[in-house]
Amino acid sequence: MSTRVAETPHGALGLSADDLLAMYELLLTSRLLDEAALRQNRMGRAPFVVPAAGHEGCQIGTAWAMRRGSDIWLPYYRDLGVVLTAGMTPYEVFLGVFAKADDPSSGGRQMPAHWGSRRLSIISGSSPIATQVPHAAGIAYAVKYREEDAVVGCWFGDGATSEGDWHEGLNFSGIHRLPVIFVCENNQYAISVPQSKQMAVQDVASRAEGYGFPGVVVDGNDVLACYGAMKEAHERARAGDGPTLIECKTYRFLPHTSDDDDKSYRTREEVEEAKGKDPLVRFGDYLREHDVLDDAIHEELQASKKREIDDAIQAAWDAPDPDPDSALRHVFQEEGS
Amino acid sequence: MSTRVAETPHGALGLSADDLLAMYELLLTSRLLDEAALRQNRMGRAPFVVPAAGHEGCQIGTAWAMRRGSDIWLPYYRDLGVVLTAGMTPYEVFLGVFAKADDPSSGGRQMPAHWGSRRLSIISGSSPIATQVPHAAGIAYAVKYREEDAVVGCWFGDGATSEGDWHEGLNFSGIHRLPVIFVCENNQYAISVPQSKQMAVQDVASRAEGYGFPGVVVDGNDVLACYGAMKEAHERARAGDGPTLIECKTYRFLPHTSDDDDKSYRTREEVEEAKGKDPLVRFGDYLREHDVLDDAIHEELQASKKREIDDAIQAAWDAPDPDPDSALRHVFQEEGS
Amino acid sequence: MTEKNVVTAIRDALHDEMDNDERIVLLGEDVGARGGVFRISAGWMEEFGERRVIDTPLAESGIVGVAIGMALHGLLPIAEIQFADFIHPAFDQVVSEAARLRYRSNGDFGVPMVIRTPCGGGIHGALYHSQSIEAFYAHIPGLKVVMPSTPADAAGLLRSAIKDPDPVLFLEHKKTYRAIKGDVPDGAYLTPIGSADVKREGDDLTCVSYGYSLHTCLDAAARLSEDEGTSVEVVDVRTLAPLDVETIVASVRKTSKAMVVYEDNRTYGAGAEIASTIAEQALFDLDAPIVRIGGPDIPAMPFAGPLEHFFMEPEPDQIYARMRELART
Amino acid sequence: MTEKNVVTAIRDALHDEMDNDERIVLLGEDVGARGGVFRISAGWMEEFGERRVIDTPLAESGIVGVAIGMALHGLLPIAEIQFADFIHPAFDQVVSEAARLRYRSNGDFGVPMVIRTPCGGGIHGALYHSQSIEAFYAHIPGLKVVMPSTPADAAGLLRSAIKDPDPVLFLEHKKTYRAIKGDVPDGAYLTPIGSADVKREGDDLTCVSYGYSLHTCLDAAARLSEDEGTSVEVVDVRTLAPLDVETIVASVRKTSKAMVVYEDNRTYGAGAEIASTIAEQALFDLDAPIVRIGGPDIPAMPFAGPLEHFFMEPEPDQIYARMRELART
Ligand SMILES: Cc1ncc(C[n+]2csc(CCOP(=O)(O)OP(=O)(O)O)c2C)c(N)n1
Ligand SMILES: Cc1ncc(C[n+]2csc(CCOP(=O)(O)OP(=O)(O)O)c2C)c(N)n1
Ligand SMILES: [Mg+2]
Ligand SMILES: [Mg+2]
Repeated sequence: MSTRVAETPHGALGLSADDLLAMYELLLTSRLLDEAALRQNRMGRAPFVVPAAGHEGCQIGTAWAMRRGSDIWLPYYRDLGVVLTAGMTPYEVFLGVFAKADDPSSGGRQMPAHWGSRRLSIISGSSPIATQVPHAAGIAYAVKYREEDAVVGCWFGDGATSEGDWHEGLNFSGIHRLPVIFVCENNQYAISVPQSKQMAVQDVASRAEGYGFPGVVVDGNDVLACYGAMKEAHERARAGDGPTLIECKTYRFLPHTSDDDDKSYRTREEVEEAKGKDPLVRFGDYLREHDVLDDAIHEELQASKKREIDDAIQAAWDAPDPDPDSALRHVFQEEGS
Repeated sequence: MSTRVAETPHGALGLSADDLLAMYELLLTSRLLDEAALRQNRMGRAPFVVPAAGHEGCQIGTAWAMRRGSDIWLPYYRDLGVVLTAGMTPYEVFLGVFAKADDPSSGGRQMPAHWGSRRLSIISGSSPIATQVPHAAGIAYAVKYREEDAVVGCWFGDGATSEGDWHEGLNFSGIHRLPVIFVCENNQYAISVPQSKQMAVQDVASRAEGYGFPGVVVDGNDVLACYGAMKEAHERARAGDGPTLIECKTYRFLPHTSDDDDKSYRTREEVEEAKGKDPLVRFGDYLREHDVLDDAIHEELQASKKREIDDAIQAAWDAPDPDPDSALRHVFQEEGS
Repeated sequence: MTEKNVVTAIRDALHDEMDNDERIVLLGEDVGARGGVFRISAGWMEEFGERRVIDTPLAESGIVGVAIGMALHGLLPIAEIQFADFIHPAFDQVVSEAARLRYRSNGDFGVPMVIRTPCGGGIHGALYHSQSIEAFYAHIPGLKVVMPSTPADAAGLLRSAIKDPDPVLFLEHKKTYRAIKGDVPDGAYLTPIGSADVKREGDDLTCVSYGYSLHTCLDAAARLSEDEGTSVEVVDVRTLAPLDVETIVASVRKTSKAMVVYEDNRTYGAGAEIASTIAEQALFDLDAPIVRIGGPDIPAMPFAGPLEHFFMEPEPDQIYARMRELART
Repeated sequence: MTEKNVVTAIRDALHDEMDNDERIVLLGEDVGARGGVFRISAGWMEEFGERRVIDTPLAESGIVGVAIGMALHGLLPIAEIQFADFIHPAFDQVVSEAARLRYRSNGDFGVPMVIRTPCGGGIHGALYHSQSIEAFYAHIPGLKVVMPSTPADAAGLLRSAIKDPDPVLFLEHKKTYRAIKGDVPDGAYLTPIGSADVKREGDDLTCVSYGYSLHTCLDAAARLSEDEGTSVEVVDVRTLAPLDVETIVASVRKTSKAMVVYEDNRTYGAGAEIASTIAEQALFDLDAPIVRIGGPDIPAMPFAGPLEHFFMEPEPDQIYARMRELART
């Protein structure tokens, strides 16, 4: 028997203590932003917000395996944690929340949380569910065609898996063994429709076999498990081994959006039980166990993040609105652009 | 060890010698009709025909497990053998081929082979591929809702499985455990597109698991195997156990339609090899082995069928064309109808 | 007579119909436990049972396709598309299947079904919760397209749609849901599909509109008669397909001036058919060119307040202004 | 100059463009080994390789959706929809995605792609191989819709469509493929998108048309000038969206009489927009009501010869007859 230092779970994944802290910072930022946006909504300053609370673990866990700069991101509206990992700032997020002219996603044209950024290779998303899935396949085809070292990440909810576009996009990706990763954030509801009325199976991942690539189920509250699955899928994609479907079992702590009331379709017990498995808390505990985090660090981090967010809100609020007749612009490419 | 008479394969399936002969008659009729229609096309009397040759085994094998009168049929354009089993006559088939006013499918409004018949509970089909799949689910839902003892049969090709509607229809059927059977006649091509460019899997049936019901693969040239799989699926449906996806491996002996030339995408060797597995010949041999058929019976059957078909062609050809301005009728339900 | 807003009128009519006819089933996203995002079917899953109030997977083509199947086998499905903007994936099932089944089967197979969907903007719905879709669907032979603008018409037309032997697309403008109130006759009266309605009589000019725009036109007409005694006749199209040409043309013949107002993108919008029909049938009755006011040709409505307002009203009080102008020419 | 038919002109232009630009990929059903059902890409899979000539699964929404992705990442996809009748499943990808991406991203993401599809009837295609789809798509802000009717325009417009930074729906009328021949200039000339073309000059009346109907109109115009010396100006719309209003209105101002002819179902068809634009902008120049001739409002064309013929020509030689009538009023 050889004597070697027992490797930590994160060590086994090649993650350093700094990595863990950076990831924790993202989870915390996402959670604080979420709460702040909801407050803005309650204050009547933001007509519409989309909570991400509960999804941070699988969003940031999977997104962390992507590479800023080279990889391409197709998040869906709930993916605050994904776009933060991609490099979007709290200020940019609130430019969207307040629908300001400088909102990087759409200049205030779309509802908040309809993410997009040329700079960050976040492909502009729409409201219609699952339409981005064939886009991800097409982009991945172009990546392969141009022989680039890039991987396409495509996120969506359990509801999206019922759409024809989802089927057609995954099928095309499998046929051409494309460098794309499909991440299903399965929070067990499409707004109010429970999984049992969306599909007759336990695991969305079980559909991957029918498209000729692997499907993986992970605990969405386990950040490292999500990262591990995504890391492996990312390696497969780069190695030319084709797509992977990763299903993260997660839960939405809050209503679907600020317009929703979830009391009619979820018992409070169910919600409370889920909150007991909070990925932020769980990841924090893991960091503490491995002496990467302690109360002092946490407090300081939290305080500085809150300051940053308050400043972002103020600055975004003060930013200019879009000019009314700019509504006519960009239907087609403009001369000289 | 108990001494019991070894049961024949068809006996085990509850099929009598008469059943076998009746099934053989259908296969033969389908093949002869196919050839006759093609001749009419060559003669310039039929602008468009859809060959079924090669598919008769899986079409009639599966259709035989359905019950005329109570069950509901959603065939696709290649399903001559299915509609013959449902009760359509050669005369009715040629009324369609010649687009006559009395064509039961559409009164000459649709292309030939776009089957439909109120009398026979064959739901009118269209050209767009896979649209009938959600219809089958909806009909099956209504069957269950009305507590009827009926089973819905839905046939389609391998190409259809790529459409979003196929996914959405199967998924809905699985969720509600509906009395519907999905039969895929996998002839390995969607016109010219080989299976390898349609899907990254060997078996369409492997997708059933993702919808929560069984998927079965059978040799489409083995009539009894097709019947057996359908019979079991039919029993499951009636017992309230939900849908089944049956994949029949088959082959199209002729071009896609009379407008197609398959030389550009299929080698003659491949076609000849497939013809060597002709389900009609194979079923005939089986009947001979079990003393259900001999040359005399075959000759007589063939001769009488040819006569019947020649008469049908003549009668259909002499039948009246649709009245030009009847084109304006039936856009909406007409008064008093 | 009871005063109701549009959404209540729809809910009550729908509820009564479901109560009276076991064949009616409701299917759509979130129509069950959630009672629909506009709460129209709140509590109905318990009342009518899960087999009649069906929470479907997130798949519009499937919803319409399944409803077609139900209609083919003795049920009267009412498919709800959560927002009109999301009906597009079902376009093929509507065009190629629902609207064609009777025709292609030479009358053998009818599809008695209703597709209900909330449309229109002005409610901060942004690009994908604000669209007008009537122009796409009114052009489909075999489909009827209805768009009420008052509570009474909504209830009467919905009942007619449910009793219609053919597929009907029932468009509900979201902004009328709560903003528009009116007296609704008691009892299960029917408002005929295919008939327009003169909502305000007048002699100086005819204004043809529908949906929420109709109310902007009625308001402008009222102010114009107060301010300048101009008398504007306002015609509510109510049914886009089949279009009630007689009522529209008769009004224009009477007033000799026509304007057509709609919220949808102007070019190739429904107003084009209405305006050109007037031009074909009443040209020599016209004392002035037909005025056509539609929304700007941009993809639906942006989210930001200033942008959305620009879409609804590019110039301040434009309908009033154009009406006034037309009356004076 | 070389004489070609429409399908050859399209094939040659497409081939040259693919030859000159590695970014162009062709995707669709049967475009590879089969070379397309109209043989336009016959042999190209070998010539350009399977990565540039892609046989797709049978899934139109996927074809358009995948093409959008390709366009977003540096390729110039040309998606072929085998028949226009089968584009409907892709309606959402066209309306909500291809046509909206630039707008919704405030100009950040463009989608340079072409969707080519054969449309129109008169070729025994029955209900699902005969449809006209231009009216649905011309109403989508953010999408350009082109429909050439001659070999020269087909080649020039296709090149412009490929070079266009935004999505273009390129409609090819099947009946023009082989029936219509004409001189095609050599070289890679461009025919501008958005400009109509006067195909025949005249003074007595203006006939506006496009696609195959244009040729029926040209033929009628020629016979009418022989028979009665009537001089008809025939305007080829060529681009449905954006519509070239100037050219159309200028012609009507000159002739004082207008007729609009199209094959699609009449009601809410593209001709409605053209006719109402004329009514708005040239009303007082008109000496007679605008004549609008469209197909009957039935679901596309039935298969049986007598029925199909009825669709194309409800009355014998109706376009000639109506032209003659209009010229005389
Ligand atoms: C095509 C389409 N249909 C319906 C909607 C309305 N809608 C918005 S979100 C949603 C539920 C999505 O659920 P899921 O994919 O599970 O994501 P989650 O919200 O649970 O994260 C629905 C039905 C839509 N946006 N697009
Ligand atoms: C929606 C749609 N797209 C394309 C077509 C054109 N088309 C007709 S048949 C066919 C291939 C169908 O292949 P498959 O489903 O395998 O049936 P098979 O002909 O092999 O029996 C295609 C692409 C169509 N009819 N409908
Ligand atoms: Mg969900
Ligand atoms: Mg096939």
